[in-house]
Amino acid sequence: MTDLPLLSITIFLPAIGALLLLFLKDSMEQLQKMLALIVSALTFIVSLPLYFSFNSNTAAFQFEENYTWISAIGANYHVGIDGISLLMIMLTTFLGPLVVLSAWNAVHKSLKGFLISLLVLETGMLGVFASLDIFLFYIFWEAMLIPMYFVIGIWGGQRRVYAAVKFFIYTMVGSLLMMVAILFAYFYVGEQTGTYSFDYIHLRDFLMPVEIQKWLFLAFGLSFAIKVPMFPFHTWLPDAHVEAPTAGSVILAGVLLKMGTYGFLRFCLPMFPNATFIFAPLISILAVIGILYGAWVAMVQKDVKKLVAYSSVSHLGFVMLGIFSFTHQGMQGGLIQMVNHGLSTGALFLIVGMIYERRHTRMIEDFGGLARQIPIFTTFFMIVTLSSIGLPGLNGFVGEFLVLLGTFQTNVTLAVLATSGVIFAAVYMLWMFKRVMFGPITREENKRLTDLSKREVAVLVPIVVFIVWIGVYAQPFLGKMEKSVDSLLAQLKAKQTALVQPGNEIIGGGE
Amino acid sequence: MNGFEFDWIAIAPFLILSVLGFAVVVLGISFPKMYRGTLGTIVLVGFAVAFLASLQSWDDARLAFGGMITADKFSSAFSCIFILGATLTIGLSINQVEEKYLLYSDYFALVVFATAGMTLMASGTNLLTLFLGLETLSIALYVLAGFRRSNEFALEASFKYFLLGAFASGFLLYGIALIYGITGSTDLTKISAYVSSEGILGSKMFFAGFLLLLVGFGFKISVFPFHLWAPDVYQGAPTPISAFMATGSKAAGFAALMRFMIAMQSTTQSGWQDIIWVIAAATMILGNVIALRQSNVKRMLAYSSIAHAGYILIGVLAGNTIGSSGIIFYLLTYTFMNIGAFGVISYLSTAEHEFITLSDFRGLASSRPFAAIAMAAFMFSLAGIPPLAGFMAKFYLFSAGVKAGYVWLVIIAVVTSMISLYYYLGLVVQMFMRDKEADVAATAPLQPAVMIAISIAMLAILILGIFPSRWVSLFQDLARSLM
Amino acid sequence: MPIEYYLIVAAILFSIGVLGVLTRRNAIIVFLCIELMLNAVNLTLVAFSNHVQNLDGQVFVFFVMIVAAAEVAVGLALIVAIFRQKETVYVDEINLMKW
Amino acid sequence: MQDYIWLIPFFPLLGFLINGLLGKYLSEKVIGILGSAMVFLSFSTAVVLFFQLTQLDPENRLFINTLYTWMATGSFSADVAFRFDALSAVMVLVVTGVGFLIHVYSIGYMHGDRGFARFFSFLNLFTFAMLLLVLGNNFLIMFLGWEGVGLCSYLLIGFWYENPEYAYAGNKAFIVNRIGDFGFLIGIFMIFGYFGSLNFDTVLSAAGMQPEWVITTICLLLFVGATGKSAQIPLYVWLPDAMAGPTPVSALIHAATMVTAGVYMICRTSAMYVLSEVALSVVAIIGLLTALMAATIAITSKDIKKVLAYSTVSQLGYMFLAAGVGAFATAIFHLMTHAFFKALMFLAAGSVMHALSNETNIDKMGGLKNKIGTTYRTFWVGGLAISGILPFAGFFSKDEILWKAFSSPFGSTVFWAVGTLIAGLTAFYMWRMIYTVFYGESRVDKEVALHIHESPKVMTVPLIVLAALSTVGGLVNIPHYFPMFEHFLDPVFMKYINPAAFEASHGSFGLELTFAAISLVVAFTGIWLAKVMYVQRRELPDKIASSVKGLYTLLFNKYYVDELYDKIIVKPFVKVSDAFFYAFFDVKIIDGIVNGSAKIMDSIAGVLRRSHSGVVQFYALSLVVGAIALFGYLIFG
Repeated sequence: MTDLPLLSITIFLPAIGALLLLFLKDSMEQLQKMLALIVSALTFIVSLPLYFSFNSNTAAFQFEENYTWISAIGANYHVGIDGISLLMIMLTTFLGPLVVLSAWNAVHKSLKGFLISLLVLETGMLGVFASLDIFLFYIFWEAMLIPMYFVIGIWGGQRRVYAAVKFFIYTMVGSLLMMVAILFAYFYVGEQTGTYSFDYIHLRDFLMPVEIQKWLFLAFGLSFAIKVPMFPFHTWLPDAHVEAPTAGSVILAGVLLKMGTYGFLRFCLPMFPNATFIFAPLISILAVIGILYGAWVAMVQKDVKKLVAYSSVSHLGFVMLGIFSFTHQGMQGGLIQMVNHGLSTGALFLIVGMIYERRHTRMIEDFGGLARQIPIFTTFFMIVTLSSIGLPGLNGFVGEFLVLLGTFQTNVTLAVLATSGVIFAAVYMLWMFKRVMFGPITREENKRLTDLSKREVAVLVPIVVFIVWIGVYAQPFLGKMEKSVDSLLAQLKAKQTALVQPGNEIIGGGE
Repeated sequence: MNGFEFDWIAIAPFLILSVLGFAVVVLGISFPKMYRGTLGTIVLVGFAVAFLASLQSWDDARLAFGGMITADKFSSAFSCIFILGATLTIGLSINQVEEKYLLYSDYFALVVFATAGMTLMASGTNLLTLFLGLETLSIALYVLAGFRRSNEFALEASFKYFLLGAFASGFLLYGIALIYGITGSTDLTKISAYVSSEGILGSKMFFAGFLLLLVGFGFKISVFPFHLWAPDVYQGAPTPISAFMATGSKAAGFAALMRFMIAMQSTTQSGWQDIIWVIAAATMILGNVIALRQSNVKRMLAYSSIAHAGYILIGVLAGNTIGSSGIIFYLLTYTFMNIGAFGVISYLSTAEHEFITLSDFRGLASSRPFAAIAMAAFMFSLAGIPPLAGFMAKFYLFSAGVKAGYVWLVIIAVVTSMISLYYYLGLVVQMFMRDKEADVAATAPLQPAVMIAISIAMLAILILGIFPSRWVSLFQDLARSLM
Repeated sequence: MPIEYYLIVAAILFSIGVLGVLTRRNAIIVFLCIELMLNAVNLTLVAFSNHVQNLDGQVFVFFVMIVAAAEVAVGLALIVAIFRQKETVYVDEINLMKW
Repeated sequence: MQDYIWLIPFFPLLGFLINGLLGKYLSEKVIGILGSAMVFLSFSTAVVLFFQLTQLDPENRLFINTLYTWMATGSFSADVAFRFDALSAVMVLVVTGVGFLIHVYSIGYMHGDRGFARFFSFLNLFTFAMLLLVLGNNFLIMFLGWEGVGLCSYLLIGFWYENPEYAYAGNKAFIVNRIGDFGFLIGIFMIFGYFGSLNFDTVLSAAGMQPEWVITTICLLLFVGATGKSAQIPLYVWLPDAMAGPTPVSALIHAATMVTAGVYMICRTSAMYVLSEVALSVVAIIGLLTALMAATIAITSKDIKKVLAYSTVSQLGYMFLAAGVGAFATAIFHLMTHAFFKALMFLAAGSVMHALSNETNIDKMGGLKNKIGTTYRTFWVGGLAISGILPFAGFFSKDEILWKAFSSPFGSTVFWAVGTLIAGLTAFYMWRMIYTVFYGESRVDKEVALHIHESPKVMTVPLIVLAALSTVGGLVNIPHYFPMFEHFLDPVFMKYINPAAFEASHGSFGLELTFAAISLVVAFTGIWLAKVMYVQRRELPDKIASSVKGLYTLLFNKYYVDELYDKIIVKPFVKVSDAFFYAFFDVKIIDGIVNGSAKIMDSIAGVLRRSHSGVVQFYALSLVVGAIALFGYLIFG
């Protein structure tokens, strides 16, 4: 393995790109776009070795880097990836250049600021997925809000300010409580072990009493649940999605939401295993409600973007359900579903964005019969739609199937209810598709639509490739995460039994 | 204290600043046409010397006036913060003074005297020196607040500040008198010894004195229910002075409070914690909630500054190493971000039009991007969003609260921080997400000195936010030396 | 005489001062009431000084007086400036800034 | 050789990719030939494999071709693996054989359509998916194909998407199928839950070891899937609407292949079904009811394709009846013969429509017998075959079903009686249509009449081939004398079960012959009645209709099932989602709380800010009150 700090390079490359952008004049728009594209593409390329030289046979963290940062409080710059974060990182770097490309002609004011926001956002997201120090994680977690806030608030639609502020405050509600919880865990573990450190592994390997776990789980969980977003904390999402510019929606759906589910996997489960088991039924029920509720509400939306936004609620419900099934299938399914949702919903937003750029409307009733006018667009839209409704052979199915399979092993009722979500997904997506694409063209404007440009095709093709790839051959992706999930489940089991033994209230774990 | 110890270095910062102040007055009178830049430079050089002088006592504590003044790590750190704040204030003022007020030499001199008062407060270990520092500071600020003599608002601000300040001084003095009556001394060391043996509740009269002192300090740091003056005064005072009051003066108040509280603490932990708890909670809530409805940015910042005082009280309450070092780190950070925020207002204001309403800020991002970005950075920092220093400071301070077991208070702090987001973001919204209205008054031309001050503040909140390690360690050393 | 007598007188004076500040409209009278409070404190200090048998209290009184003098200078100047501007010294009429 | 099974589905996939991606650059000719050739290649591969299979002992007739692991986590693993045994062989041959003919036919039928390339790529994709379905070696691959064919069905029903009704029909098909798939999926979960695997062999061989309720539940869940795909009660409603698609699609997907997937699935998992009498009875009864219901609806329908569609539903009901009484080989046999004659009839109907400018109303036809002779003759063959006239294919398969319905240990006299009645109805409605379309006066619109013409060779040749198959296809399985088909399939069905259970419990050869005779008589009666009513005394139908007006209206409106579903399920569901979940709960409650808390904060701020009254004495008062409060604490605290 190479000695280069590959992970850090991947994380900070976009930020460096953003810094470079600062020095370009406002008028050099073409150059700015090229630079942003190159930087994000480069980030993807740099991240490829992470994937290819990732060792799938171990659950240990790889590409670790650990430097002292704030010694006084025991916070380190500690990054590393395992099977759980690997795919998230790859998804982020993969979507990076596509997002830049998608914004090529869509941004009409202060392009530079927009590109800088995108790149900084990318650094923030990568940092979240790579951090192995909770303090560092928290910094990235929150820091990433700022660029997203600007992306929505400056380059968004009509009600962008409302959406941006709602997004920001909603998310902060959770994360500030998480901050208190982090502090509490830090001091508690510090007192018990004598080592005050924010290091993830240090905190994870210490088993706290159940009572404390419960509170901390709730604080962490709320923050993650809002980000996911789980029913009933989801109402920021439709607003944010609808108002955000295309690139923003793609990142939001593609990566940002995953940070919530990732948080559960990375922190809530291993750090508070007993609380996890206590709250699992509640969360599973909420997840199922989310699946169905999201689908039902999506069905009656008049705005395509809003529809897709609610569909995210539904899809992320599957992820949560899978994670909290505590089975291999459920967890791996949930993880792969995270990737899938990133790809297919990301693509859906791209597609909606493309049509919006042409027609400046997203209302379903303004369309109809587009299929005849723009066949290439239709093809992509169709594939992505099918992926979104979980058609076997495309990626969505693999995730949903495994999640449901896993859930079924632990809770039949919930699994059955969740499975019915598969029906509703078809209902709302296909109904929307029919109203937008099929039938006769009713509006004059729609007769002048132009089909996708080469650039737009170039944005969509890579996504479609992965949609099909994961759909027909998911094993390479599942294989990467298998060991990590194994070890997570083993930890959960071990910790659960450790506390159950009487007279053994607090057990410090060895590293 | 045995004998009459006297170390010149201990009072060097105070002496240097006092001499500087007189020098500025004399220079102003002697050379009425002296270029204000030159005078500003002289002041800044003086500050630099005072800064270095106050660093001298970092490594070992020095006494002066028989222990009435102690120069130690604590006073050294605080003096540095004061001088930094004052330096930035001067930076903000250079152009302002030129345009608006002819008496710049008096203005500078008053700032210098106020700073001198602050250093005295930080190094005073006798209630007498604390009182003197406080009054030196206050009287200078009364005048500075009303420096725009032709402006009704400024006069009103000055008047209110003066009246209430004097009123509060009365309470403070009465408290000092009662404590003196019980302990027979105004020396903090002796008072501390009394508290150690008798306990703070040992005598009701002593406790009454303690409470009256709290009233006095509470007024200075503007916490509930002694906070009502702050918004009016900040609104009316010249913007740089508002910044100076919100940072330097508040920091000085906390310095004195900390000295005092540490003396009170060497006993059983009972009696005053509940009071501070309630005051802190109410201050955070009131400050943040009322700020929601402000359309005047200066006034909004005033409420925000009240709320921040509430946060800092968590550190006082925690009373542990992290708490003390947290307060100092917080005050340092707060000095930068708050002066920065006021600085942006100052940067944009002209003699005719003070740039203070929310609608003034509409669409600023396109017309004055530097100002808008700086203001946004300060707002995010005040709101406590990483990676800016405001977050680090808050995190550190809250951690002290959690460590000391005040989890619920920290949760209140966190919830009110959430509320505060709304108004901090509100300003960002105006600047970045709204388009400029047609008939908005023009902004001021570029003011290099102000710009430099703002840039320094921005840089500082970035560095303190991303690489706080060194500072946190330093302040922890400091706090350990206090305990 | 027992020290309590002095203290009670001082407390009464202080309270009168406080009440005066709270109730009088004329800024000058309000200001004088503050002076009354300070002098009540001075009385207390002197009494205590005698009681605890050291001079710290009496020294303190001198400083209080100096500070009070400085405040008088600033305060009266302010009141004059305000009177020039608004032609009133009634404190309840000086309320441009609120809420 | 078994390593090449993957070629069978691969060829159509290739065709799909080429036509789909490059279609717009290719000429119709190339597209058509390419599309058909790919299916033919599959067919050839299948034939080769078939003969190789027959070389083996009957017990060992199984090729498995594992390509790679699709997904594996924990103890779960699913391979992309194909299975070529007797059952798959029959299915593959039917799918590719009939499919090939329909592809060829489509070259003519779709000529000039702007979506020509799209059409062929979809047809190829369908063939690919169908082949996955029948070749899959585990439930998951089967499900992959299962949903894949559903997708193609959706795409092809809505092929002329500019007509909103067609697009709607496509949606309906997909969604109704999804409801079925819901059952199927849960069935799969349950299978994995109890068997720990989804491989056919692993699951079926262990079926006997599970408690009966598990088996019954699994079977019923799978059957829910089957009712969707194979258009059985209560999920049959999509199939008649599916006739919106181009006629070759109806022939291939909605008659010959896809809709039979349910039957195939039950046969594939027969080892489980035979363990559950409940499940079998449900299958049989649903099949029978569906057959009856669809047949009665078909009597009144006026749309040539809808008649055929209901006929398909009805015939599928037969197959389920067969499967439900444990006569799996018979079900597959009927599946095959049905594929021949129903594909034939659809294509012939397509040819009629082709001649009449896409007219589908049989009231606007008539007297076409001589104008489109080839079409007529082939249609005629199909009519006889479906009516079960000796020696056409339908006779053997249908008769076998009726006999098994009676004689099987799971059968009963009622099954037989109703089945025979349906046979009569089938003959009647089918010949009603044939007589109305081809005989009597021409009722064709004048303009249309000018253009009546026989279809080109590329369409008629497939018709002739299919007609031939419909004629002789039944001969592969003549009970007692030449039961080759059954013998070929039985090893598959008997592999994991005790054959003794399937010994006919009652009945004799003599009885069987009697039953055959009865059904022949019934069929002829049906045809005769049709002739009387629609050729000789054309006023009779109207009279009868008005004499039983209520019944007629009920039948004509298809028992109002669509309306019922719309009223009690679809509409309320949308309404509740919109008015309650979205407009009320999401907007009013959740967002109400979110925005409300902001508003409340704001009003609290509005109140609290009043404390800053501006009067300095008030501030002083607050200070004093604060001090007093502190003293209060001192005194009382």
